Amino acid sequence: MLEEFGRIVVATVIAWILFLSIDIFWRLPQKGGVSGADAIGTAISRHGGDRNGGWMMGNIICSPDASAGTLLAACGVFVAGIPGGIAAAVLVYVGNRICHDKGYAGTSGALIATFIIAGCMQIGFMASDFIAGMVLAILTIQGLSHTHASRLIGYFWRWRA
Amino acid sequence: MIEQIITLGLTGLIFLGAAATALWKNPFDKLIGLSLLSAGVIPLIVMRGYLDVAIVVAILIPISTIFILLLLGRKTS
Amino acid sequence: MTPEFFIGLGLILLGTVSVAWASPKDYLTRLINLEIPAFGLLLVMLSFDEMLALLTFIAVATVSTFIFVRVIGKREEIN
Amino acid sequence: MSIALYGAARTVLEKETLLKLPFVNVMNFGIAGLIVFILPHPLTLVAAAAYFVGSTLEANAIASAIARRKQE
Repeated sequence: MLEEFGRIVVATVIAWILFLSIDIFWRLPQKGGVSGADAIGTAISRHGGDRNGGWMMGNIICSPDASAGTLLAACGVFVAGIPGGIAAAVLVYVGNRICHDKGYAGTSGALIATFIIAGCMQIGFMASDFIAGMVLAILTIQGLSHTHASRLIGYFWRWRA
Repeated sequence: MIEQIITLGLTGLIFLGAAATALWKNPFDKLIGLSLLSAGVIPLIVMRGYLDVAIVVAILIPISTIFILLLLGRKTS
Repeated sequence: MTPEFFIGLGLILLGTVSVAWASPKDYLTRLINLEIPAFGLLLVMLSFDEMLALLTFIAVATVSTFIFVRVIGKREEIN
Repeated sequence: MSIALYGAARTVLEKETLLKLPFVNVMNFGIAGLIVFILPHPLTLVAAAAYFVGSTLEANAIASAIARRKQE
């Protein structure tokens, strides 16, 4: 039981670093993509958060990004191995095209996450740990506090730019 | 054992969504409550084993929501 | 009896009450509240293992939502 | 296991004003994980992806409608 808990914590940290780095690499916090993301970003910044972090949270909500790619890739590896991860990447690309988005971040995130999870399964992790870890990671980004999470993302964004 | 816990949680989620949809005044809030309700219903369909029905329901619910939003956006303009 | 049956019954009752005494007496509120008994009926059908009825009911509910939206829009244009 | 975080998402969900869309997004992630957990089958992946894309589209439509209404 304790060993399983430790694996989930390690998987949470891996998934958190993975999707945050991919989202920042594709310049998601630079501007709000669609008008809904823009509205969410300005609402968060009005409540005392950071502006770029708010735009990035709005982009995560309004279109399937690298976070959704990581989650669905973990589900695909859990169900059907590496071909399941590839199929998840295709599904994320279709979903991105429906939502009027470019779809680079989601697809590349799903592909990279597939290979990272397949590599970690060789060490001794299980794919179900990554599903739980991904849900915990998205809970820490969006669920706990808007202002602190957006300030953290804004800090990372200014460090990159 | 674990299935009963899942069913209990989903029951709570469904009634939370229904009460929220019935009690909130703003139409956008009502639509958010409706999405809570549908999120509770879809795992119940998956637990009975009807995967194709779950896919159809998950695709058709946002379409009906977008229809209602089309009426709501035109009303303001 | 499966738990889906009782959840569906409760949902039908709550939805019917909320449609009948809608809080702002408006067409839009009643239309959104009308989705709640639809989900309740879906769950009751689910507890009886009727797959074809489920598919047909969901399709008809979406089409009827679209028709209601058109009708309410026309009526507000007239007024 | 997944149930604990799912319950956390649900309890977190019901506060705040009109910026409760992030909480809805957290709950959608939890539900999409739960769907895959309770029935491991290849078609379940398609169901989870369809549910996730649908809920994302719904959130997008609601947010853009709020933005359009606030402009006028």
